[in-house]
Amino acid sequence: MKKVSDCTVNQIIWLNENNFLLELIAPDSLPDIRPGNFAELRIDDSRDVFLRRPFTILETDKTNNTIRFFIKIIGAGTRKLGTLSEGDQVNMIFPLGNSFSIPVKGPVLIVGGGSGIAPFILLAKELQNQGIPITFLFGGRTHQEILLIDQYKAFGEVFITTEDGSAGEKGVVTQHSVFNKIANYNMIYACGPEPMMKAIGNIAHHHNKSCEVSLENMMACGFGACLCCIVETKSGNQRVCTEGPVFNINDLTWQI
Amino acid sequence: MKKVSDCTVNQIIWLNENNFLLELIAPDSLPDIRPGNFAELRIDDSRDVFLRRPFTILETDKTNNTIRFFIKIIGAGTRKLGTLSEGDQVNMIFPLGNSFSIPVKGPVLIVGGGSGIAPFILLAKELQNQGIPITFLFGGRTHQEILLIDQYKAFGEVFITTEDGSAGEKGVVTQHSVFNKIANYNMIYACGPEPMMKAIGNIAHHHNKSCEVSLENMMACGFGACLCCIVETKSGNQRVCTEGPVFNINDLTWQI
Amino acid sequence: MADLSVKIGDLQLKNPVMTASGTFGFGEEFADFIDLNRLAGIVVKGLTPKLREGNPYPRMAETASGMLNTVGLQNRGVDYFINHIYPRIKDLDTHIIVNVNGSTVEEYIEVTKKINKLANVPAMELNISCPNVKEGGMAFGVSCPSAMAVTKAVREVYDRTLIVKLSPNVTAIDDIAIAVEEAGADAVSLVNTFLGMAIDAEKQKPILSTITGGLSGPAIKPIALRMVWQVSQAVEIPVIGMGGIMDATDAIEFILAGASAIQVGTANFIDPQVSVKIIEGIDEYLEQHDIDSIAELVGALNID
Amino acid sequence: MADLSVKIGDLQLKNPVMTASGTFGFGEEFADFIDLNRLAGIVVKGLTPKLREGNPYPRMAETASGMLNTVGLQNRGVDYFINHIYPRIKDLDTHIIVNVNGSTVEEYIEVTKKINKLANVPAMELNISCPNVKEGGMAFGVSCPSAMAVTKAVREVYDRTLIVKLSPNVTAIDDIAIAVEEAGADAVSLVNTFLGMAIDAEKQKPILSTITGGLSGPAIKPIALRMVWQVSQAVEIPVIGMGGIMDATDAIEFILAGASAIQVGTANFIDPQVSVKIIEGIDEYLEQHDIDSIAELVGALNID
Ligand SMILES: Cc1cc2nc3c(=O)[nH]c(=O)nc-3n(C[C@H](O)[C@H](O)[C@H](O)COP(=O)(O)OP(=O)(O)OC[C@H]3O[C@@H](n4cnc5c(N)ncnc54)[C@H](O)[C@@H]3O)c2cc1C
Ligand SMILES: Cc1cc2nc3c(=O)[nH]c(=O)nc-3n(C[C@H](O)[C@H](O)[C@H](O)COP(=O)(O)OP(=O)(O)OC[C@H]3O[C@@H](n4cnc5c(N)ncnc54)[C@H](O)[C@@H]3O)c2cc1C
Ligand SMILES: Cc1cc2nc3c(=O)[nH]c(=O)nc-3n(C[C@H](O)[C@H](O)[C@H](O)COP(=O)(O)O)c2cc1C
Ligand SMILES: Cc1cc2nc3c(=O)[nH]c(=O)nc-3n(C[C@H](O)[C@H](O)[C@H](O)COP(=O)(O)O)c2cc1C
Ligand code: FES
Ligand code: FES
Repeated sequence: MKKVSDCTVNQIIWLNENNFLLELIAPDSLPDIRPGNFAELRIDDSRDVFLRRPFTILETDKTNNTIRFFIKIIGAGTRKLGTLSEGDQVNMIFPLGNSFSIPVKGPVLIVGGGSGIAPFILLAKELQNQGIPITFLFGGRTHQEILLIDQYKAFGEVFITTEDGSAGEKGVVTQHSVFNKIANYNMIYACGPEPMMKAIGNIAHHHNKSCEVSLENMMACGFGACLCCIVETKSGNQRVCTEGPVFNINDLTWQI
Repeated sequence: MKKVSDCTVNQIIWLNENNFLLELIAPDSLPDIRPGNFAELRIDDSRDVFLRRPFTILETDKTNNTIRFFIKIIGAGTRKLGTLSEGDQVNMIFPLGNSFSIPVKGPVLIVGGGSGIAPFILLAKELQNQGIPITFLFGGRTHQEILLIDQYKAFGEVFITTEDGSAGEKGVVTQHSVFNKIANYNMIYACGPEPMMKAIGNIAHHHNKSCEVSLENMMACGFGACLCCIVETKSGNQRVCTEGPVFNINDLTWQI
Repeated sequence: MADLSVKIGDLQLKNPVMTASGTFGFGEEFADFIDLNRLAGIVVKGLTPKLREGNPYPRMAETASGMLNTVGLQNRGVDYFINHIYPRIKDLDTHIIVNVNGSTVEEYIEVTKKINKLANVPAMELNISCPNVKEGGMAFGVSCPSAMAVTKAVREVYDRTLIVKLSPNVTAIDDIAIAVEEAGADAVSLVNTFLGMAIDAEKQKPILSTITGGLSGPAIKPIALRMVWQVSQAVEIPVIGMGGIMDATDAIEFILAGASAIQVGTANFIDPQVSVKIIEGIDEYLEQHDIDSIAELVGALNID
Repeated sequence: MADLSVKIGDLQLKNPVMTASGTFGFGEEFADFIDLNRLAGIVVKGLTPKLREGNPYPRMAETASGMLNTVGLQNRGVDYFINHIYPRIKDLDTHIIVNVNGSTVEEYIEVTKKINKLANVPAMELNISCPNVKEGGMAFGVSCPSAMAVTKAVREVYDRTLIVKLSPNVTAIDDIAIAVEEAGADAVSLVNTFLGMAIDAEKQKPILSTITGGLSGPAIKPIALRMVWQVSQAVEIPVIGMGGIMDATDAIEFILAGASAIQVGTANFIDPQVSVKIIEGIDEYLEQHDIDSIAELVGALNID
């Protein structure tokens, strides 16, 4: 069941000057939150932000009802979120969207590009619980864009690519040598810029691997009411906020 | 010369839960500021505040370029100003408007109603410099609305009226016994709610006393460009922000 | 508790607050957030004779105190509604009102006839600002003769409360209102969205896939309020007001301007509980102002 | 530094940024804040044949991302302008453009003839959305025949660059633009304000003395931008765009949509230095995007 809650900021942890973790405390016990779910945060009293902003739920802690988000500053709304301080109120609608499916057996490959790293901590926890081995591959332009690696290392092997070669293999994610062993993996998950997801989708498709991607999109409501956030699927236009954000590439009409 | 300056909040001093003093530091030396002048403050990043807000300049300190305002919270803009903290930036256009005239000789009576007390500290300083004796009369609904009295006591005798009798004489300002000795005064200044100013104007008119009032008004610009802030005068509509905010009652078309 | 009930044609509303078409899905999307039975009515997403995929993505752009949308009437068609959605929502204790669309008069009639048979749909809202219609791309809602023609045709096949939803993109919305009143409308609702546009200066491209889209939200409130005022002076039938209503104060303003009821649109996206908060806020306002019935407030603006 | 110059009729502008009538006084109000000579032009407050006191107070209401005004063309009349104001501003190194108003065609002609003689007023802006005119209270700017008639009449007595300022309160602003183009306008400027209204729910009264007023500011930008786009597709003459421009990015959007130049209005109230900042911002944009001349950007919106 979806909720609208007035949450309290517990802390903001800056990862670098453009990225931070926002930790909120919900006023009552957390509902069931699945890997891939997101929340819509209301950014109050900001002249340039009219609608809510969607963010993937990075982590939850049921013992103290906290929820964490990984946030990258890209405009007025995310900038304003970064100015919050402990004790400030943030109104949140959550949990929203569908979630990743968990395969019967592994191993799985998780690929994150740029700031497309948020959905995978909850997913990794779930996969770990099911005893499924995970390989991570994260790509960015430079090593400064490679974040949360230490957290991910707790769940499996982590490969890195950077376009400038400042960390891991030089290049883009799809060029990474892990794809030489693609046959090993039973399933691929991807999140990041659309061209990257399409490229991963392409590889998965040609190797006949099941592949789920988490899409971003301009959302007005986030809970299925406005029909603004559609993506073309083989069964017609679907709402990314409700039928997604996670889609199996076989259901999309991507030319891959 | 008018300026647009990015000022820094030096401090906020709360007088009670609805009224505070805002002290700003200007980035460079203060221009000449006259009693009655006001400033237009920009209230940034607030969804409900589109235009600037006008506030009378309460006090200035040329040695450290500070300017103080007395602010009463009445809506979104003033509320937001009250949430500023030391070091925050506030953009200010100043000094704006005309100023009170200084009579050749006193004594003078200064009448302030409700929050109409801001223009009189600069005026009192100037009058004191000219050796002109001042009597103050401040009215409010209760003693909680009688503010800044200690500061005013430094410049002359201070009378008080409250509607509930919780301080000074019970009643409204125009009923105060000081008006029995109205013949003693050479000039009257008034600021406060319009009906109060009209009542004072009436008394002044019937006793043939010169009387200046400082008008409030809905302003879009504050510096003469929009023609939104007019008041009817005997020589046609005039801009309160430019030909005012101080008017001699003889120039207004008030039915007194 | 004051009397909040109002009447629109034969339609008895328990309070003046409905939700606007296209901003509230079929109500179900809000069931987790509010008790839908508190609402006077739910105007469901616009229906057409057949399934429509709507316009391509991107469909949304945020603007100063507002948003542009170009959903393009995506819906599964009236039959799907009747067979799959209506059964799920028909027993709610609120009025289900269907927003009817078509690209030709015939299409409007087709949907209307089907809706006319649904026991628990006591009213329809005829949407005459759909951009893809016969008359040379000119919408039905922007000329008096075409607005009149479609209203008349629909009136003939519809037995219940007929609300006609007006487009604000016109020189004289009062003339259009008079035309649809003459054609038999029981009420008018206004405003639909304003045609607007957003550009990405960096990419030098329009933000919306269709270049232009419909503007809604508080940005349009002053114009919507003026139009409600203007129309309520011009017609005898009840006026349903909307356009940028975010809280009870906004709703009261529309009612004072002449609206017998209001619809909440874009605000539902920002606060899915806002419609119920508005009902509560109106009730408080009436109590604070010692007004027994909301009906006393309709058009009560004091202009001296 | 890129080439910022543009041409409007015979009018050579050093950059595309002018200030909008009624929001910049006669320029002098801004002399303390900016170097007026940086501006391409100043459109002065609307003039009428005789002194007008304008509308009663209150004349202003703040709205979401905008404001309503009902100044009502307060001005001292064209003769006062010519004798007292013009001499003070005529030697500025910027174009002084007079915004001409009247309640009848004769009045427009009267003002125009007087302005036509001023050596340093190279252009006029014919304001055809004044609310008090002959045709039964209907403004000149909301019907093609009347817009055409007044433009033609003024064209006959005016030798220089004639800009006609269009009202957005119409069904088809492109049709009006075509009509004034045919009548001899050298350029059109748009938009003027949208008719709107604000209500004080507590007092149950309109906020403005005249009940309705004109809406300006960022709230209207999406609609203004759409109209500039629409008009620039419809006419050959240059389009001057305005409506909610707050910064250089907004200005670029209007230029991409088809405006050869822009005017800054309400933004001047919030930041009296904004017009110069916009000029600087446009220059930066051109540099960052490696564009040699602003002319390349006019109407360059990429719609695939
Ligand atoms: C389901 C979902 C989950 C998300 N999860 C995260 C997350 O965990 N962490 C995170 O940092 N971000 C996440 N995002 C993206 C995030 O919502 C946007 O970065 C945020 O809304 C930007 O707000 P802003 O006001 O800062 O920027 P704005 O000023 O609104 O936008 C700046 C620029 O970015 C573009 N833009 C904004 N939002 C989007 C979008 N959603 N898709 C494409 N372009 C956009 C705008 O058009 C504009 O050009 C997610 C988005 C979705 C839809
Ligand atoms: C020349 C001048 C000097 C002023 N000096 C001071 C001062 O020293 N200290 C101080 O506290 N206030 C002063 N004011 C008033 C102050 O500008 C307003 O209180 C402020 O703008 C309110 O902003 P807000 O956003 O808090 O309220 P809003 O939300 O804008 O307004 C709340 C309510 O008050 C009404 N209102 C707002 N401003 C005015 C106004 N100026 N006249 C009449 N009604 C208004 C609104 O219509 C609304 O109903 C002065 C005003 C002027 C014109
Ligand atoms: C995303 C979206 C979709 C809409 N779809 C419809 C629709 O299908 N039929 C209709 O008559 N109006 C539709 N509208 C218009 C609204 O019902 C309403 O008239 C308009 O948004 C103004 O009200 P608001 O400012 O409160 O949103 C839609 C509006 C939005 C924002
Ligand atoms: C206070 C005020 C006064 C105005 N007076 C005039 C006028 O005299 N003549 C005119 O053509 N337009 C007038 N306008 C309209 C503006 O020139 C401009 O067209 C409109 O405000 C839209 O631009 P903006 O949103 O940038 O303000 C006035 C606008 C405002 C806000
Ligand atoms: S964002 Fe509204 S339906 Fe998805
Ligand atoms: S507030 Fe603009 S002229 Fe006075």
